[in-house]
Amino acid sequence: MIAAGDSVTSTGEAVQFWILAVVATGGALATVLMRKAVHSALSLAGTMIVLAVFYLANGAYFLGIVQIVVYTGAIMMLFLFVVMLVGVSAADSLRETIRGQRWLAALCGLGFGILLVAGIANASLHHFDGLGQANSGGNVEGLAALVFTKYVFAFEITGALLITAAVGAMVLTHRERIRRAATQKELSRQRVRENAHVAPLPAPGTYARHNANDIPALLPDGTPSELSVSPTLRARGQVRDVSGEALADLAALEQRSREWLERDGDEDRKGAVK
Amino acid sequence: MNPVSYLYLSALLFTIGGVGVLVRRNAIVVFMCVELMLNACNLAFVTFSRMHGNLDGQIIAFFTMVVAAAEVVVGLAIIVSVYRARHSASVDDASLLKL
Amino acid sequence: MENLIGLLVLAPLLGAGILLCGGRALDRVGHWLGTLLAAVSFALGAVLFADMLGRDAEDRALDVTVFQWVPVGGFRADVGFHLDQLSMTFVLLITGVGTLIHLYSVGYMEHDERRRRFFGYLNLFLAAMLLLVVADNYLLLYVGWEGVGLASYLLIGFWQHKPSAATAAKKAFLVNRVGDVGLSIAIMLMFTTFGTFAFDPVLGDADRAGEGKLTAIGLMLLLAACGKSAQVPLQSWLGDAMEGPTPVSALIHAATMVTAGVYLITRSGAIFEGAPDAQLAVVTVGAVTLLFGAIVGCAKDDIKKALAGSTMSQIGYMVLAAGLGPIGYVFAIMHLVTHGFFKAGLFLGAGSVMHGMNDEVDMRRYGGLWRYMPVTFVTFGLGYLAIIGFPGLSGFFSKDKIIEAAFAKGGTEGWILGGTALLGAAITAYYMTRVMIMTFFGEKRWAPAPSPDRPSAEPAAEKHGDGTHGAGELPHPHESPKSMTIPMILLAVGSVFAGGLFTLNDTFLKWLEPVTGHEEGDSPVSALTVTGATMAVLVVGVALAWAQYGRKPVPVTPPRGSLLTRAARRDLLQDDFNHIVLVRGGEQLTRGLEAIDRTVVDGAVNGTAVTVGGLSGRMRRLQNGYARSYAVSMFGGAAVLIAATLLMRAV
Amino acid sequence: MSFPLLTATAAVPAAGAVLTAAVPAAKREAAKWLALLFALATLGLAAVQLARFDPDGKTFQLTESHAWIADFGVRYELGVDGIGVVLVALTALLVPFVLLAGWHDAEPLETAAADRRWRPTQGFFALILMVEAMVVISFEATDVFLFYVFFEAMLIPMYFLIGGFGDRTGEPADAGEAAARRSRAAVKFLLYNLAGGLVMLAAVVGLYAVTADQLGAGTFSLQEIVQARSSGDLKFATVTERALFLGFFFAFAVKAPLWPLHTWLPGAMGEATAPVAVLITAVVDKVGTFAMLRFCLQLFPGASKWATPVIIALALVSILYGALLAVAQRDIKRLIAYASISHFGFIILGVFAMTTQGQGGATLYMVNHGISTAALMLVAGFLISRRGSRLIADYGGVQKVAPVLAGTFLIGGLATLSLPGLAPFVSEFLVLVGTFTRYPVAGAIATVGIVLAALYVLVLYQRTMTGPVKESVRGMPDLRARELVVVTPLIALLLFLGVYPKPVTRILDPAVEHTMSQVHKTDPRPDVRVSTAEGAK
Repeated sequence: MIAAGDSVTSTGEAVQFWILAVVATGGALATVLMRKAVHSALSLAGTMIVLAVFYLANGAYFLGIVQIVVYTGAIMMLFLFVVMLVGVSAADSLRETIRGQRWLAALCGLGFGILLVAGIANASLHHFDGLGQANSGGNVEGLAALVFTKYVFAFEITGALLITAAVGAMVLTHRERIRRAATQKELSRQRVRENAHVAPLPAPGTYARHNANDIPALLPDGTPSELSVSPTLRARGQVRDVSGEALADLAALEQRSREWLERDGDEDRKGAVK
Repeated sequence: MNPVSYLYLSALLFTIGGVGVLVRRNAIVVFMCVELMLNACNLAFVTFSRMHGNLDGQIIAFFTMVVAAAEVVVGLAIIVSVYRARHSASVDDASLLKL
Repeated sequence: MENLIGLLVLAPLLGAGILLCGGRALDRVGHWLGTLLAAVSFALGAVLFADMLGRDAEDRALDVTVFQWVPVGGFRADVGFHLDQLSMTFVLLITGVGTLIHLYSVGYMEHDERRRRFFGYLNLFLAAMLLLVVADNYLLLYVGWEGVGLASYLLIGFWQHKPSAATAAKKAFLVNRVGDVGLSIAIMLMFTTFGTFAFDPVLGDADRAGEGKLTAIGLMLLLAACGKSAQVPLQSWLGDAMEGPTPVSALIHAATMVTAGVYLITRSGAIFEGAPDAQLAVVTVGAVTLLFGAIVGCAKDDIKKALAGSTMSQIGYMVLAAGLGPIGYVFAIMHLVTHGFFKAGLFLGAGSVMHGMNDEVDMRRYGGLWRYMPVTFVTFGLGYLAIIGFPGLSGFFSKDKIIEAAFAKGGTEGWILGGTALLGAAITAYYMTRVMIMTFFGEKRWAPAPSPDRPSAEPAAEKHGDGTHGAGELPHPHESPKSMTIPMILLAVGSVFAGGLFTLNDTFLKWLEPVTGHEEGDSPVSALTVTGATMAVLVVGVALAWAQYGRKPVPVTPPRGSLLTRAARRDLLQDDFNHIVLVRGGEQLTRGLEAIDRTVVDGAVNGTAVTVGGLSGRMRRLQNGYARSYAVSMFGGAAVLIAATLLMRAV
Repeated sequence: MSFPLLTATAAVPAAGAVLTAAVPAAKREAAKWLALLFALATLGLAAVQLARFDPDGKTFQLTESHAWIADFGVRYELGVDGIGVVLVALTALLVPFVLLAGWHDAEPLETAAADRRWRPTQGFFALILMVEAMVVISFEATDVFLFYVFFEAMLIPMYFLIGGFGDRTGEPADAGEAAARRSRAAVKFLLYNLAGGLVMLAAVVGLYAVTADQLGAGTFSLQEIVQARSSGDLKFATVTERALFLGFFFAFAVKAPLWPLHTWLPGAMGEATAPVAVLITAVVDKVGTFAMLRFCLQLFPGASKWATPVIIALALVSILYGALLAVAQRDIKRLIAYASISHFGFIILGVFAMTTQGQGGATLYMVNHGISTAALMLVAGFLISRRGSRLIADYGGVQKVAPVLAGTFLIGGLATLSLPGLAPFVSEFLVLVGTFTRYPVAGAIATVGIVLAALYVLVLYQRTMTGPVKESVRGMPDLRARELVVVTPLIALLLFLGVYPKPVTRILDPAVEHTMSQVHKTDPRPDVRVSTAEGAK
């Protein structure tokens, strides 16, 4: 599969490259262009898998596997978790708010790309050695030999970095409880003292057709009660408003019954006239 | 086909990632685009490794992955805590970088 | 003997130091201490004089260097004294008249609460004036020169609570400073020309310098003399200086300080002799001032200002004489000395009159005082006769000689100068007679004492011994106390006999000749003719004044008078000229500069600041706070960097 | 190694500053005495410097030299010549008086008394000592870079002194506005001087580049550069030399200040308290004129000669312009500030007259101006503190109620107008003579300045001290003991140096002659060699 000292790869690899390169580019574009973060994440995962294949094709077997297992499997899943945490359904508005940002970004991207391409094209890279010799003792063994000798310091420092990152993540996401949590008794006393919501908060909507936590209860005048749903859901914009739905249902019911009782309706009218 | 094509692909992905960083407002997506850029670099390293016939490029790519993992962990933690405080994951909402 | 010269200066300086720094403890004895130290100085002067007389005429000069004052590179100024006959004359005049006036002031300033300070200032003046005349180089002379200016400033403005006095003091100092500019430039010119400014080398080698340089130095010295001696065009301060207490007017503004200019010109004779143009300028200034002062003196109703005009005119005579060169130096100094006697006497007399008349200075409110103040009348009368040149009295000899010398200048110039001097003599006779008649003769025109709200001209005597008369009462003229009359009598003696004594055997001429040199001019008219002419104009002047003021009553309110009279009352419009050109112009200039400083100079600076501020305000909008916006800049910057790298590689 | 006297002279006030700043808020009085003690110790060290300095010895004495930033040839090099040692002494002499005069200038406000951390008094005294330390080291530095660092660094404490402490002017309603004006003045002072400093920095770097280029190793050492230049190892291209000269001169002209770079001074002196104003004009600004002599002339003699006509013209403008504007001022402190501009014109005139008399006079002038302005300004400060107004129109007849104050004010004024017998006369006359021998017209024009000086001083005195006693000054107390302690020695010094300046000129003279020889200038010879050969006798 790998020819040492060649300047051209095998046809198989070429075919594979051209097909997968399109997929990878598509995935990358989708990552940027998809409105929902979930979709972006999935597209990115696709691109990464393609890249893993390319690593394998380039003789980086270890990296290819790591790419799939660690990157696509772990890191991208982490992304997905966070996306879920933050709200999977919230879609970005793609309207640009900073004037000229998009134009400038496109211009810079285009210029940057052209420069990179020009740079690569200018470099005399027609010949490649191949990894046959380097991988002769096995790719993993080769890497290991380097990592534990030449790059051992970097390796150690990377270990320290990882630990620091783990601790950092914990510190950042951890919320210190500064005061003892108030007991139920204390909370109820406080409510009485403040004379606010002495009675329990209204329960979320329990209707004939809906009884879910994300549906606010309706006040007597038909408007939804904000207090009846969790503030978290409210903040995420995941509260479903059924107030209009109920009225619409009612209207539909009346409509249908009117249709069904059309005559009665007329009679009623006649009666009224009478 | 010449392996240089990998480099062109890498350049393309990098640029797309860069533009993505610039145009997206959702911090998570921005992070994904950063990851994309890092991966593009890795592709280039791996390709160079093959061109030069030694494994140093792969080592670098390996380290890049580790660092990227660390970065993602911390970055996402930051996003989560920012989200908690501001109920938003938009990078534009934190526009305090001015007088 | 040489060391005594230093003591001569130090004695009054010590007095000034003690009196000015000492506290109120000295209030009771301060005035006597001041007088004593002045007398000590006079005694030292007398000792030195006696010593000098004991030596040969050629060997009389004393030189002593006390210490190096300013040694910088080739510039060496020493504190050194040079006492020769010329200096000696001044020393005796200054200390003698000075002591008498100290004595007079003891009585005159009796009721002033700041008498101690007054004597301190007087002592300071004496020290500075003595330093001026005994200095052996021009820079030290300059120190004395400005020192007397300071003392004069302090004494004119002694009654500082009167705004007019403070203004007059300031004006005197400023006008003098203009003159001082002349003196300092002259010193600089001497330094560039001779490399030194000590009298000996400069005057000794004056003939070796070019005429142009000498003319320049001479003109600058003349400017200095004009300032100090109140000569046209820097004469305007002298009239206002009469705001000071009368003893000050007598000592500083009549007898001594104002004659410093004459001393300077006489001392620098060698320079002027090498510069005929400068000499011409000197005689011109002298002649013009002589008439100018005389005319002003005719018009003033304020007795002190009339005397001030007279002083100006008499110094004009001296300057004229000094400008004539060796034929005039001796007579300039001689007139200076006799003038010192009689003018000091006249001023003291005027002070005595004011003392008795509720500090009234307007002669139109005097009249008939001879009966009430006999001593004042006699001494003032003798001074009057001396100044108009009554035969036999001091003024007669000295003035006559000057007029002779003016004719002796020769040529048209001589005729013009002589004529002017004669005319001046006539006017002198006229205005002095006018003063005499208006003050002592005629009917009483006394007016009630000024009300307290009108600031009194001479607040010194506000509280009289008997304390009987207050505001609104008619004055009770009375003779002044002994401490005031004794100096007047002594000065009167001087004004009667000094001239005769000097002329007898040409004593004075022989005394001064080794220093100033002397030569007889070839006068186109004989001495006798000149004397005759002088007598004639004297009689004419006196007669005119008698006709105008003696034969008919003097109106209490001054008549409007002719154009010339009105101009003369305003000092021949010099003050108006100064006011319009210098004061107004200066105000406009400073105000304009102030505006320029604010708007243009500072404006440029502030404008730069505003521009930068505005620009950065615009630039600030780029910093919108959006991280993505910054990221674009970074991305673009990276692209530019890559482009630059590639470009460098390509090149 | 011998005792580092020069370092000690700068280190003592610096240490004093730190210690004073650390005194707890409640111990205000202790802080004052501590600061005074350190200032007096500095004065003692300066006196030792003077005593150990040999006027006929080497140019730079008491030298110290240590490597500092070896990579750039920057050395910690100290040394004093006659001019430096005298100015160090002047600084050390004036600071105790400044401290004493400002004894009550920085008390905490009554309203802030509750806040125990607020320590303005300690700050005020510490900042003054800090300025002293920096000025002293500027006078001692013989390394251009070292000089530059402290030349700039002294702006920082000065900025806080100007901006942070102002006159107590009665009305609390105006306090806010006054603080705003003060802050503006301080910012202006800082920006002006920083701008000058930046230009100088460019020139300093340029100097390094030239020396590195020509000598192999770059150096900032004044002595090395001067030596290399005289031995011919170092030759500036004409354009380079002129550019570098202008860079240095610009900074010094701002500091000095020379017209038209003067506009920061009236604001700064007007808004600052009188002791700080004295610090500005009598001490800090002297660094500018001193540096012209030491650096501009010695490093770039050719360019100095080239620029002389323009600088002399500017100095003349400064003299007349400053004096005329002083006449027009309504504010006592601004008047004195403009008078100072006029005097700095004289100093710069003397420096660039390139004659022994001119430069000797200019250096002496620096000393005398320091003392005379201190006397005048401090008395003016006492006056202002009594009435709470800086406006001349608010005073009148003070002479009657406070004769000693008026008397000392008059003496200060007379010194300012260069009355003979007082110290400034000697120096002013030397400057005039020195200028006149080379540039007669300039000398004559400058002489007009002495008339204008008389005008502004006497107008000021007349309006404030004489005339009828104004209601507002009635009952004004005369000078107190502390104030007399400040004023009396200054006046005594003015009198002494006026009568016998030789002790100072003796030290200054060789240094001036050295400078002259660096510029290759000799005095013009008189037209007539007098028969009695040399000297006045």
